[in-house]
Amino acid sequence: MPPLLFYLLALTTLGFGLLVVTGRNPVTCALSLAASFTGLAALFLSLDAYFIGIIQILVYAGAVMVLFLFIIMLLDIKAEEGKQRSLVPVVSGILVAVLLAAQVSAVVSSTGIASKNAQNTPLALSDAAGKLGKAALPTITKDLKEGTLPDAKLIGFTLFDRYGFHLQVVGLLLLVGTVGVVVLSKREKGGAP
Amino acid sequence: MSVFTLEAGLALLGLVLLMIEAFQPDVSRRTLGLTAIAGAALALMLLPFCGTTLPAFMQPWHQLDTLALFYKGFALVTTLLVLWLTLECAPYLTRFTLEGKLAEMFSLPLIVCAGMMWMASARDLVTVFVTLELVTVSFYVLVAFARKSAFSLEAGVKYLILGALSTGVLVFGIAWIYGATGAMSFDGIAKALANPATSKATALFGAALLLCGLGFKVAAAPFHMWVPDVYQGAPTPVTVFLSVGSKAAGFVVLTRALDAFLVPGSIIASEVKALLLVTGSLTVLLGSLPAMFQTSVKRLLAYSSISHAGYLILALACRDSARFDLSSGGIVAFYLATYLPMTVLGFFGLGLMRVNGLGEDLKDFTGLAKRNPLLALLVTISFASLAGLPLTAGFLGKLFVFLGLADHGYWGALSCAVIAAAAGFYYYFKTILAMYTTEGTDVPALSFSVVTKTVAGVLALSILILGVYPKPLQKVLMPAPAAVAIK
Amino acid sequence: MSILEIIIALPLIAALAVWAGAPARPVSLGATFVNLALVLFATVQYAGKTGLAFTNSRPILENPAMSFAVGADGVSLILALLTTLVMLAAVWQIEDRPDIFHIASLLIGGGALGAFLTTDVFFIYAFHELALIPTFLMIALHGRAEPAQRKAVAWKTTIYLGAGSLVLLAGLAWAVLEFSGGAKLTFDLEALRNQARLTPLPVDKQAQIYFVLLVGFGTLVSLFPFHSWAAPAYATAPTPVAMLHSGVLKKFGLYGLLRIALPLLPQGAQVPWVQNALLLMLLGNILVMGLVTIHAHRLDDTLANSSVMHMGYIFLAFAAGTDIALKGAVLLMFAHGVSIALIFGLCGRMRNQLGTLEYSKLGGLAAHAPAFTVLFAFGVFASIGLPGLTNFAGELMIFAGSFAGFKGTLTHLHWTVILALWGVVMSAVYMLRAYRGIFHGGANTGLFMIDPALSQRVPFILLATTLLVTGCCPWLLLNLMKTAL
Amino acid sequence: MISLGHYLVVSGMLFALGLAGVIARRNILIVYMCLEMMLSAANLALAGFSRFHLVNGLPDYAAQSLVFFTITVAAAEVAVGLAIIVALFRSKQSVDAGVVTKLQG
Amino acid sequence: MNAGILLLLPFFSALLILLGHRQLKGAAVLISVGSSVVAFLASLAFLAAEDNEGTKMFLPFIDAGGFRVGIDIISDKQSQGMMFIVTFIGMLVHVFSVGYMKDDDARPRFFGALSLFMFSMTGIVLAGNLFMMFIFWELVGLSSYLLIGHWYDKVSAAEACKKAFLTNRIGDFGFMIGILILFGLNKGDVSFDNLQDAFVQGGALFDVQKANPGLITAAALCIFMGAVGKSAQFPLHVWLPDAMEGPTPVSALIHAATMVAAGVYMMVRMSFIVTASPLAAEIIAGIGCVTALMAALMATQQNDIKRVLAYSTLSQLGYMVMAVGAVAMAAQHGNHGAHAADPGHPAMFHLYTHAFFKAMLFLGSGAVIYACHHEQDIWKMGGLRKHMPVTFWTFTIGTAALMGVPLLSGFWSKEAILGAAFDSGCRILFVIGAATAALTAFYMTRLWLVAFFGKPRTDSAHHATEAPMVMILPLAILAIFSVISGYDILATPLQAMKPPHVEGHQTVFWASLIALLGGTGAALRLYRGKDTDPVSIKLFANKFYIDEIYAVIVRACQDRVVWIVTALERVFVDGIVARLPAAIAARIGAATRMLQGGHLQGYTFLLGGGVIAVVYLVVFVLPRLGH
Repeated sequence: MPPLLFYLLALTTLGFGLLVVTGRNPVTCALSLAASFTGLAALFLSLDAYFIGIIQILVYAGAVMVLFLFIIMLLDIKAEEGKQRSLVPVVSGILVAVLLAAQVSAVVSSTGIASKNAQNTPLALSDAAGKLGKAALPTITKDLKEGTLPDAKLIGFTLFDRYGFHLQVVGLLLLVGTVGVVVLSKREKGGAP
Repeated sequence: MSVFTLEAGLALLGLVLLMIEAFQPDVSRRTLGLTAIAGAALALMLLPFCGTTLPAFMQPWHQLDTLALFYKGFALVTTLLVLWLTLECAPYLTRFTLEGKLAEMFSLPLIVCAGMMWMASARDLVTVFVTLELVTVSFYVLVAFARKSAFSLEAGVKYLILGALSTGVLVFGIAWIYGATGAMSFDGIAKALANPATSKATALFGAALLLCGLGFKVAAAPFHMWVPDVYQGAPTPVTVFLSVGSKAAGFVVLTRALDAFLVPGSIIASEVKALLLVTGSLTVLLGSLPAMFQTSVKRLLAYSSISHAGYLILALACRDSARFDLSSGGIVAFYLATYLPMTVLGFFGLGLMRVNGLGEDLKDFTGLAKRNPLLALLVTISFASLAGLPLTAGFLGKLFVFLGLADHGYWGALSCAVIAAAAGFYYYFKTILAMYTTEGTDVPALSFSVVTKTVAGVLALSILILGVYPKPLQKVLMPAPAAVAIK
Repeated sequence: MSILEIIIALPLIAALAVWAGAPARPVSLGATFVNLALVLFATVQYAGKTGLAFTNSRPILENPAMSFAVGADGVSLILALLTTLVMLAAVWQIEDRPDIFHIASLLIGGGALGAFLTTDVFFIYAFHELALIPTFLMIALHGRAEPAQRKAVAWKTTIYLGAGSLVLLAGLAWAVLEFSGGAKLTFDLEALRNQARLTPLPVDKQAQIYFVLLVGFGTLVSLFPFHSWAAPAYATAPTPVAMLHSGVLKKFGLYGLLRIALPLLPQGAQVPWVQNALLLMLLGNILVMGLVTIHAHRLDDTLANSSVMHMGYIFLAFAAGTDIALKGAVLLMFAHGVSIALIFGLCGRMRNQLGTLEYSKLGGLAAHAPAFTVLFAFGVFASIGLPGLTNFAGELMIFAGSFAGFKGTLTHLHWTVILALWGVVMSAVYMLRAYRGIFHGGANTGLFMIDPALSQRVPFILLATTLLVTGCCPWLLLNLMKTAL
Repeated sequence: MISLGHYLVVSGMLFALGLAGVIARRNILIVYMCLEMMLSAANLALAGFSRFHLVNGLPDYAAQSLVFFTITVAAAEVAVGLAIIVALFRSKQSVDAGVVTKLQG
Repeated sequence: MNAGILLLLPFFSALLILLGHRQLKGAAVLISVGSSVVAFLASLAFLAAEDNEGTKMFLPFIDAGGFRVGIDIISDKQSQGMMFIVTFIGMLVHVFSVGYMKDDDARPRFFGALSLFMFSMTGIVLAGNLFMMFIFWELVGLSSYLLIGHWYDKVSAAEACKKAFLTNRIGDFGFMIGILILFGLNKGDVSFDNLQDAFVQGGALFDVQKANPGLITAAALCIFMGAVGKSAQFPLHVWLPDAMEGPTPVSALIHAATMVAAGVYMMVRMSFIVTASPLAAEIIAGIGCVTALMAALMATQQNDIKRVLAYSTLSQLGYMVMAVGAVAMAAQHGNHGAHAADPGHPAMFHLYTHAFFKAMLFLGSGAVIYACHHEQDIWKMGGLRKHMPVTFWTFTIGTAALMGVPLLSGFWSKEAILGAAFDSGCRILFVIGAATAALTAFYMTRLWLVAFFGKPRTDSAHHATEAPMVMILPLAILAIFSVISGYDILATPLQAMKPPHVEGHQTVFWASLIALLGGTGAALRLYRGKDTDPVSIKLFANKFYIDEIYAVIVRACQDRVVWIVTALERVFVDGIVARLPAAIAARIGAATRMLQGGHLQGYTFLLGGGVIAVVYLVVFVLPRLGH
């Protein structure tokens, strides 16, 4: 991947992220977040994680952000006007963020793992095809032999092969979430809001 | 029958109850509650008869060792008690819930229980994350359940924001641990950490973040600040569930994670241990010292819960004692087993007072001994045990922690623990004293049902029996090593 | 089933029975009386024996090895005798008070008995703590002061004792860790002592552990400067609690030093810095508290402070460490227990009748209450160490024991003994001042009291007789301690 | 060349940015958005590590599965969270952090 | 056996009476007097026991860990003789008291205390070791406390008994230290026999004496401190005059004949240690000398009949103590070969004669007081000679004996003491001794003249009648003994008492005669026919202001120190040990509560900050610390 593109995407992600943090209007924030997530999705793609990238756009930039916007509209939440931003939280937020970023950078720079780059670690698709062949997954093996990364297939295989149980749990979790939404936000019959 | 079936069955029962609530609104809450209780009780009874073998497909992410089985039983007992307390507190709680309904308060705990039982068996970080989130998200709902109460809602908001923040930290930590070790399973992590070639800084960074995330769940300082607010605001049965069930689950995960981090030859062992000591010392102090000035007993119990978490963390730091073979995981389990009845009993008292129209403040406790001598005695036993008075269960747990710390020569941490215990005497006894004070109170009698009496009585008795005859529990927790040690 | 188990269980069962609604006075009196008889029986059985007797052990935990192990030797029996005696007197003198007075007395006594008669460090510690709760509650709820004040006193007491107990616990844990031979920890005192005999620790370490234990146990015994709780506590505590705590429970700390600290750390106690520290502290007890006692304006203050002061003499025995002194310490523990219980009991009765204990308001009471005066005199003269009452024999043995190794140069220990002897003079000063002020002189204050009925004199007569008999024949008790301590 | 380190730094900065927002913002809704940002940042780190930790020559799909679960769970969390925020708004007519300060001390 | 009766009879009699006096009532008197008579008979038998049995353990007291204290009985000439005096005078006092106390409601209590006193005194006499002596030493203190405070509702009596006990306690403080030093040095053995043996060549204490003479001096002086307290020597003499608040028989018994003599008896028993230490001997002699002179001076200006006698007692005790010192000094100079602890010590001899005539004088004064309706001021008496002839004559004999009129017992013993002082090599002792003798003659003549001669000065004196028989009889008996006790008739059975060399120096004889004549003459001249005191010396009348000085010392030192120490204890100990940690905990607790401000943003900041802190600690700090 060309470095320029990476920097562009990173800038998109972080720039819109900054806008989320600083924007006064919630709608601005939500839209910026969507944009930031889109940039992030592109970064995922650059990491050969196509499926995740798509999910990121679908679920986050799509569903979740729409949900946010929806709520903002529903509740008619205004910008934080009238209220002065107090300095202390802002300063402390910046301080914490800077320190954390510095720490991450320090750790990254101190370790050898981080210096791996995409060129040095190419995907050995044919090797993988050989290994996976035993698992009798004809379409995946075929794709791999052809030099294309069947990302969705592979992740689906992993999910359903190894993480079937976890999927069930997440399903349960979503159900609980649903129930929670009903319990917590349903209007009472005949009552005030 | 496999334990897994049991857990799935519990979750299923939870779903069924949800369905019943949704489609058969005229089923009484008592029926629902009793069904849930019956289900949990059945599961508890069946637990000892479940085999400990696992099907092959589960083995990569599931394990059934003594610790896991113990925690499963622990979760079931907690759930049972929580359900009963919910039923008992129903008249009060329904005033604050949606349309006076309570069904989800019976079904969600079953699902949470299943989640905690799975968590106890978790063998890799993915399982940990998924089950932990199942439990946490359910708790978001449960904490804010009494949504018409401003307190409950506020607690819900705080728990939500801080919980989500901690989830973020946890995932970030998982990412870095994974990055450092290339593994998601605890075994793999342990193996990689034992390898000197693994990048130490990365591993430390990941471990630190992971421990921060888990520290939030178990209320370790400095990630404990949500506890008093949330415990105080949440409906009392939920508070019990949080302080006993959720915390225990957090500790079982922490134990597993530390098993990996502190594997023999681990490159990060000493740092992690030091972190545990520092955190543990800080936690006991930050739990105990502010508690001294509390006037709300519920909030006081929340602080006490923080303090107890601190002892547990210190226990986790005392690993690999040469002579004291209740190894730290065992000490933690033992401590939690003793912590369960005393905390639950204390909250039982609070819940019963609420139902009887009293508040949760110290002044509401005044003259309790006259209102209901039995309840006063039971709460006394609970608080005495929480304070760590000898001949109650609470003392032994603390004693083991002290012994472990002394055995390792962690004098600084030991002195913090001792100071915290001393402060503990003050705030627990303050409440006990209030109960027996009679000045200036008109004392309407206070009554509660026979079953609750029995349940509370059993809890109190178990506190006392565990306090003087802990051998059976020790045998349960440490069957093999103990046998070796006895010769 | 050992007889000791019955002795320990009986008061606790009786307390439970009273709580459950059994008639308080008959049950508690019956239980304490039977208990006294049982202890006497055990003592007679023990006479002539040495070592632990009536042993029985029920394991409760395998590692660390803990067991409900009972066993008694002369020292424990003497203290058990003291406990049951004081308990009987304390329970007997309760009149027209709520049941909780009986329950508390039984619990405190039962706890003390448990502490004295078990041989497992865990239970020794645990039983003592058990006895502290009722003490705390009784001071806070039924103390003889305004609610706010008595609560403050109860808190002070509890925090001191609690903190002391925790220091003690740390010390005990340390000792257990150091002295558990082999691969597993044990709380069994005999096992620990054997290990200490076989492989003693380096002297430095012994000294450190001993010092921790000394501070821990010392706080429980109101060792200077950890004594501030004692005086207000005794002045405020309801009569039976004051009797039992000052008479019996306080002796636990000394008992612990004798039974746990000294046998495990025999050299640690004799290390100069430890010994000098102890000497300084006990001089604080004797001289500073002696002067403070002289300053007191109320009888309960005098008695409470004097009780603190007298502990100094017992600590002197520990500083000296000789067999004679230690046996004297046991004797003095017994004597002090009986005499202070007697005097607190009488003091409580006086307060009930007169409503005040201010010296400025009292005088000439002897005129109408001769029997009371005589009983009080027993207490007064016992506490100033008059021969013929037990305290003297104990003090004499402690002083003699401290001088037993005198080689012609006066060491710190010997100077301390000399100063401690001056303390004997001071105790005569404040005690006789009090006695003179209260009982002698003209009854010009308008307050006068009458003798209690004979039935209410019995507990005090019992205690006074004990003082006299064991004072004239201290060998009765000393013969129970044949082996060197 | 773009190395793993670049991704990690971007993820770290995004995480830090999110944290800054969580701390600095008073609007709970925006705070919640920032939390989502933090989760995503973690996801980026996971994906990055997954890409550079090859199993059989392929990215490690175990880690990518976790990313998948994270996104799913986040969705559920958002649902519940927004429900709670809605409930809060209904009761206080505000989503400002300043309205939840009753529990303290 | 006899000794057993001697010891136990009064014990049980005391116990019986003290604990049951309300039930016993009049029978108590009978029991007490009976026991005293039996004790006297037993003491005669004890005296007759020719075989010198040495020391035997009679009852066990303490036997633990190699520490033995027994209730021993020492049976030698000294104890036998002393026993005789104690029981004899005790018996007479008992009999006298029957009359004197017959109107007192608390009579049983009084007799109980008397019996207790007899028990304690017997114990001191029979004590075979220092610990046992200390035990009874203290018990004597108790019984004197009870007896002096018999009329406890009188404030002065209540104060006096307290003062007596406390002053004795101070003496006992030193006594105990002395005992402990000897106990330690002599390897745990403090029986008199063994201690004495330890001082001869090769004994344990002999070596110490050579190596560390200061220690022996210290021990001797500490032991002597006990005697200072009990025998009311300067500076602890203040209790004795006040003790006159007790009933007069008590004064006779304990403040003349027995209790105060205990100190002298003990010093004589322990004189080997005084002999072993020259410095101690000089100090002891000096103290005795000062006491004798000072007390005599004070006595010259007292108006209370009992107080005059009390000061004369002090003075005579000073003589005895001086004798102890002087004899030891003489022995050190080798003037006499006799070992100091042998029978026939001048101090013992004076103790013995003094016991009779002083008891008699006190009982006589008791009879006078009784007759004058408890009037004690001699200036309010007068002319009693005619009203109370028997009392007058016996009193006269006693006075003469005390003044040392030749041929009476006091003359012999006083001469023996002056002889010892002469031999001691220290002239001052002798001079002061003689001066004191003159003063004695002076104040006794004054007393005798003012009380018995002239006209009755008040009504009560005017109506005085002779005391009843039960009181007179003891007087008469004692008067006889006051005469004969100096002669061999009585002294032979009591070999212990009379020094072999009693007829000594010319100088001494003349000196004492001149002193007698000078003192008597001056008194006769001054006081004959006077109704008021012609001499007024404030210093003497106010006892050299010693009581006042003590009061100041007590106020300034003790009370102020008490106040300061109490304040310091409150502020520092309570403050630092109790309040400071509490305050710190409160501060920290309050501070930590601030963390829980309830603000969501604050919490998130803490959480984020916590993460950063943990990461910083774990990743950047700990690895560098070498963890």
